[in-house]
Formats: sequence, C-alpha cells, structure tokens
Amino acid sequence: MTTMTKQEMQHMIAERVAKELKGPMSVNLGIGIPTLVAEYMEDDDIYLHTENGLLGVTDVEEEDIDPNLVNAGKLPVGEAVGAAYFNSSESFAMIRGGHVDAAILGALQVDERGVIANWAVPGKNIMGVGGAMDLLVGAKKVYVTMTHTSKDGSPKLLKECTYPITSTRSVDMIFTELAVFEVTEDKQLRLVELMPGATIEEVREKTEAAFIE
Amino acid sequence: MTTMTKQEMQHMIAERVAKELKGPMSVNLGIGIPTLVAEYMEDDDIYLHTENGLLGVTDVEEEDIDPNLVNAGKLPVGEAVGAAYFNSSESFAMIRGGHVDAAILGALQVDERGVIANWAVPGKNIMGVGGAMDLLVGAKKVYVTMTHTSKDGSPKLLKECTYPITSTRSVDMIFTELAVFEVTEDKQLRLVELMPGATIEEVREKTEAAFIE
Amino acid sequence: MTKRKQSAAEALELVKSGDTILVGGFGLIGAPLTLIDELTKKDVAGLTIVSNNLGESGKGLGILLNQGKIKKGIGSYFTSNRDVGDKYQAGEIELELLPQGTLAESIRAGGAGLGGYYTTTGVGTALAEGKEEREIDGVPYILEKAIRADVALIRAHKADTLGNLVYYKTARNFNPLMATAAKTVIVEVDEIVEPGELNPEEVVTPHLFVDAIIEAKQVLTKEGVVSV
Amino acid sequence: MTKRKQSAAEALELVKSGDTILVGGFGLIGAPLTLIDELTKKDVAGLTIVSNNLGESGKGLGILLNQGKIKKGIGSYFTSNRDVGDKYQAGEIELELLPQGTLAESIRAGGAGLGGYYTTTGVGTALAEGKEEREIDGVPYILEKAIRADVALIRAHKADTLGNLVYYKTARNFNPLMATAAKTVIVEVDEIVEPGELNPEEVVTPHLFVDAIIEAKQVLTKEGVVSV
Repeated sequence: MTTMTKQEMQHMIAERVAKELKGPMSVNLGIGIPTLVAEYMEDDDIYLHTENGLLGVTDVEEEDIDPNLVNAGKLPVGEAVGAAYFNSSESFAMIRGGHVDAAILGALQVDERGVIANWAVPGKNIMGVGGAMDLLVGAKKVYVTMTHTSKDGSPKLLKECTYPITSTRSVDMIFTELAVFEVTEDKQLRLVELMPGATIEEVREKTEAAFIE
Repeated sequence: MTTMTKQEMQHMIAERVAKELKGPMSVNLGIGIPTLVAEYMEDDDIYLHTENGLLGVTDVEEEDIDPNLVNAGKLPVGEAVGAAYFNSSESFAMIRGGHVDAAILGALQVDERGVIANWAVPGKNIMGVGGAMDLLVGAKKVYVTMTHTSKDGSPKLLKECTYPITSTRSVDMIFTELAVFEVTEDKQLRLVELMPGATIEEVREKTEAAFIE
Repeated sequence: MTKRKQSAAEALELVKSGDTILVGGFGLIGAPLTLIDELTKKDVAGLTIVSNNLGESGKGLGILLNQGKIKKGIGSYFTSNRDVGDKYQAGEIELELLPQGTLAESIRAGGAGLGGYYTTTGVGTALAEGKEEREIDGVPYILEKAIRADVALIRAHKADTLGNLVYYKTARNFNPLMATAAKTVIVEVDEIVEPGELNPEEVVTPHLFVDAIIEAKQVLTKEGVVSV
Repeated sequence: MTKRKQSAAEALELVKSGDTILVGGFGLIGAPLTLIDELTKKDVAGLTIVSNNLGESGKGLGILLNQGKIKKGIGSYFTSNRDVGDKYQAGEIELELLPQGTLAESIRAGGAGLGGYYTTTGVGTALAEGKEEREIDGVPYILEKAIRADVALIRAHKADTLGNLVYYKTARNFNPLMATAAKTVIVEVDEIVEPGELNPEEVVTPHLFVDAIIEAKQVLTKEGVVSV
C-alpha cells in the first residue's frame, strides 16, 4: 500500500464505489474522490445530478468548455442527452424530497454509527457548508469515500466525531483505500470487503470505531 | 335605475372599475362582473393574470378556442403577446407574495371596515373556495364589484358580515350600480362617487354599513 | 431504459385500495383523463383523492366519485361537481377544503421534503379553524402541513422515454407539482419522443420524478372528451 | 412600456446604504457582474448581501467586500473567497451561514409570501442552534424563516422589454428565486428582445417580477471576466 500515490488511492476508491451503482438511478457526486467516480461508471442508465442545477452531467472536452456550464465544484462539465436545467430551489427540492437515488460524498470523520462530519473543523471559522447537509438528509443512499486515515496517520473512523456532524442520519456505506464498510440496520459498522493489498490487521490498527468483521 | 337590466348594471360597474386601472400593472380578474372589466380597459400596459397559470390573458375568437387555454372561470381565453405560463404553486406564489398589483373580485357581503365575504353561505355545505382567500391576502389592491343589494332587496354593505369572511384584510374600493366607496386608512367606508342616476338618499336607504359621505 | 408502458392498465398496476392519489388538472383541463378512465375500471376502493376539483358530474373524477371508490377528497373547489355535495350530505365522503394556493403549496412542500409552512392565506377565516396561528416578524400566519401521496396521475404534453416532461398552456396547472410528491408518478402525454428531442432548458419536470408514461387515449377537445 | 435602462448606474439609482441585496450566481457563474461592478463604484455602505458566496478574492462581490461596504453576508459557502475569513476574524463583517438548500428555499419562501417552513436539513447540527425544532408526523424538522430583500441583482440570458426572462445552462441557479423576493429587481442579460420573441411556455421568470433591465458589459468567459 505504501507504494501507491495519493492519486492512485483516490482512483482505486472511486472505481470501487462505481461498482455499487446499478441503473436506472440518479446520482449526485460530491467534490474530490466522488467526482472521479464518473470515470468508472459502467451503466448507461446512471444520470448525474449536480445541485447547482443540472440533471445529466457528462464530461467535456477542453475545446467544448462553457464557463456557464459547471458542476457543484465549479469545474466545467458537459450536458448529457436527455438533460434538464432547473433553479437552486428546484434542485434542492429534488435532493431533500428524496428524489435523488444516491449521493457520493467525502468525509473528514465517520463515527461508529455511520454519522459523518464533512463540513467544518473546530477552531477554524465555520465558513462554508454548501449542499452537504441537504444531501445527507435527502439522498436515498449515501456513500462516503475517504482515505482511511488523516495525513498524520490518525484514524478517521472514530467512536465519536470530534468535528461538527453534518447530519444525524447514518450513511449507507463507507469506502476507503483499505476497506469497504456498510452500516447495518441497527447502526453498526460492518466490514464487507478488504481492498486489494489491505489486511484485516491493518484495518483494525487504523480504525478507532468498533466494527463487525 | 329600475329600467336597467341586470346585464346592463354589471357592464356599468365593470366599466367604472376599469377607469381605476392605470398601467403598467398586473391584474387578476375574478368570475362574474370582474371578467367583464377586460372589455373596458383602455390602457395597453395592463397584463391580466389568471391563477390557473397564465400572465397575459386576452379574449379569443370563437374559431381560435383552445380547450386547454382557459381562465380561472374555465372560460376560453387567448394568449397575449409577451405572455408566460407557469404552474399552480408559482401562480399562487405570485399572488401571495404581493406581485400582482390588483385583484378585482365579486362579493356576497362587505362590512363597514371593508372586510368581505365571498366564498360561502352559512347553512349550505362549504364546498369551494378556489383562489379567493389567496387573492385577498396577496394582491396589492383589491377592488370589489357587486350589485348594491341582494335579489330580495336587502343590503350587502353591512355592519358585520353574516357569511363567513374571506380574509381579515380590508379591500381598497367597492363598486356597485349605485355608488363607489373607498376604504380609508383607518378602515372606514367613504362614499367617493354616486353612479349615474343614483341619489344619495337611495344609497343611504340601501346601505346598512356606516359610511362617510 | 424506457418508462413507456403499453397500456393504462399496465401503468396503474401498482395502484391499490386505500391509496392516496394526486390527480392533476383544473377541472378537466390538464386532467389525466385516460388514467382516470382506467381507474374507474379497476377494482379499488377507499381512495383519498387530492385534486383541485372532483371532476364534473359524471365526467373525469366524477365517475370515480359516483362509483363510491373515493373515501376522502382534498381540494379547493368541489362546487364544480354537484354530486360531491350529495355524497357529502349522505355521509358517503369526507372532504377537506383548502385554499387553492395552499393546496398547491402543500403539494410542493411534500415533494420538496418539507414538513409544513406558514402562510397568510386563510388567517382569521373558517378554514383556519384547528390550525396553529403564529406571528413571524409581526405578521400572523397559519401552519399548513405538506401533502404527500402514494401515487400521482398527471397529464403532460410531451415526454421523452426517460421521463422528462413539458406541458401545454393552462393544462400545466397542478401537474408539475404532483409529479414531485408521490412515490409512484404515472403520466399520460400527447406524444412520446426520444431523449434529446426536448430542449434541456425547457424541460419542466426532469425525469427523476417520473415512473411510467403512456399515450393519452382520452383527450379534451372543443367538443368535450373524446377517445383517440 | 420598456423596462430597459441605458446604464447600470441608472438601473441602480434606487439602491441605498443599509439595503439588503440578493445577488444571483454560484460563484461567478450566473452572477450579475456588470451590476456588481457598478455597485463597487457607488457610494453606499452597510449592505447586507444575500448570495451563495461572496465572490472570489478580488472578483465580483469580493471587490465590494474589500471596500468594506458589506456589513453582513448571508450565504452557504464563503470558503470560496479567503478574504471573507480575514474580515470575519477582524470583526469587520457579520456572517450567517445556511445550508445551500435552505438558502434557496428561504428566498423562494420570501418571494411566495410565506413566513417560514419546516425542513429536515440541519436538524441536530451546529447550524440548527437557536432554531425551533418540532416533530411533524414523527419526523424532526427545524423552522427556517423566509428571506426578503430591498433589491435583487440578477443575471439572465435574454429578456424581452416587458421583463420576461430566460436563463442559460447552470447560470440559472439562484437567479429565478431572487427575482421573486425583492422590492426592486434589476437584471442584466446578454440580449434584450421584443415582446413575443420568447416562447410563453419557456419563460422562466414572468415579467411582473422585474423592474429594470440592462445589457451585460462584464461577462464571464473561458478566459475569466472580460468587458464587452
């Protein structure tokens, strides 16, 4: 694992999440690793939603970039066949109302019930939340992607989040470069898969949260 | 006055209200006498709103009737130049949000503060309200048109409404075949005009509500 | 993938007794007449119907009413069908009357994942009875709750096979709202086209709201409702 | 009648110190760059700006921020402009952070004449502090209040001279909402056309919301903001 670059790690996680997506479905991709998921989706019946007002996001060639056509990360995107534009209240009505099938989000921390923190760090100014809280309460399924540990090696899967939580709702699955967890109905983490090259010992060592093996 | 048909009376009232409308403005016309007001509007900058989803109502020739293009009374209408269609929640957002400049409505009763009853009769089933309550709370100005008395000759301008009120909001002006009243800032009726052929004695006799002469 | 169904019967397969059903239209204008017609042939009862009106006497939802399949009606203007009053007098139907803007807004709130909202409409009237009143910034409002349903039956003009919808003139009315507020959304349209044929800027209902599409077989014309 | 104004300065005549101003855009995308530019030249102070972001550092609303004209910002993602943090640390600006969907919904509620609404977003988080929580049908919600403003500065694609508006791709974002929630609504567009040139089925903002229209002179391109 130590020979993998950060970028390779991110792509590996993105590729793994993509396998969970079976169309027809609508999916909202967050910033960071989630954005990479689009590269690995195999099903044609997956429709990407971006909360700034488009259902039907595709990638775009450099020469076709339109400065007024972007995703929630303000990156240039393309318009899929069968797309639709809408305003921000309509977009979040879709999200909050339960009409988006899945959201793939990054996280700073996840607790052992699957509750995540992904919008603020204590001690710093709380300056931005964007659509994170709306996606957490509204998306039918929430999949979290993140590196298993922080830069300093400390676990991100914790007993309790020490950062402000994004929602009281537990996510459905968590994907790291070491493992895939699901959150059970009674809100426990369950290890469902080791990622290539990872060992159960390494996962145990780098995870503070209790999980079912 | 007694030689006037009911239809003539209605047209006379409609013609008088039309004089109050100075564009640019958006106006919602209710069912009955208010619908006739469109025939007498002299200003080109008046845009008619109908709560079933159209700004830019015009009249329509028999041969151009489209069964899917109607006003709130379900009567066929035409589409003006510069019109726009919208859904029912957008339409009532316009009304309730104070974006429609004037509503012209019928009334069953008006009390001496200008509060009206126009949607239900006690003792009968309360079966329909439509957009009446929304227009009352939302339109910037509300003009009421009605015959001065009921079929049995009893006054409709009363001390208190005996029918269920439509809103606690006082209307702005009341137009009958006998007189024009405005509602003052301190919520009193003030006679501003006698209609052609009417006498102050007749208005006094047929009006139960107190009014300033 | 296509959401096109071969018949109204196939589209209505999931509808069952006791369901709450949103039905589009302002009277017969923009009402899903083909789906309503099929519903009158289906063996269901105890329905709660949310619709501006309950059709006209013997037309549209009026047929369903006369069949006794409607347990409760939620709408703003039942006066357009005189049979509703008779049923109500006979104790055969419950009714909930809402101002038209409140009916529309409550359905939108349901679709948008809201619990309820404070509106000025109806404050101080008989329709505010039993509803919480509260002042916000000095203005009195009443609390109205969101409306959500099991099924929505709606009418649009065109659909692509993904389920994107555009509407036609004042037949739009409640339909786009209702498309957002039910677990299963069934649409009838004049024409079904391929994805890419509708302009993305002009789509009113994006496809993620829609479950099934059929072509309309009962259509409102100048001469009334006709089969096509 | 035409709502066309000859200059941004003329369009902004009514704007005054202490105003609450809604400003469209998601970052610079769909932001009314010409009107913002003119606002930076105007002698006003103590503004409350409601906008998803406060521009970028030294761009769009970021200039207004650095001029010290903004007393308070209400938005969802100030992180996109690092200057906001510095101003906040220095106690030179108040900030109110809302989830993006709540920001959008509160503006819509303001335009729709509602007092507030119950949303699930934010329940149990730091952003729910001080907000009323209440269960409706077993689900916990928090109360969010409507947002209304003195002025809205928005960006659309085309306007007719009456004020009907259509938008362009993801530059639509908050603009149609903001058009409904201010006493004075000022729009900049790529093109002003005659009434009748926009299809009534495709108008997104009907003209009764709009007060003044100008042609955009500052435009976002692949190369950044340029004057045209």
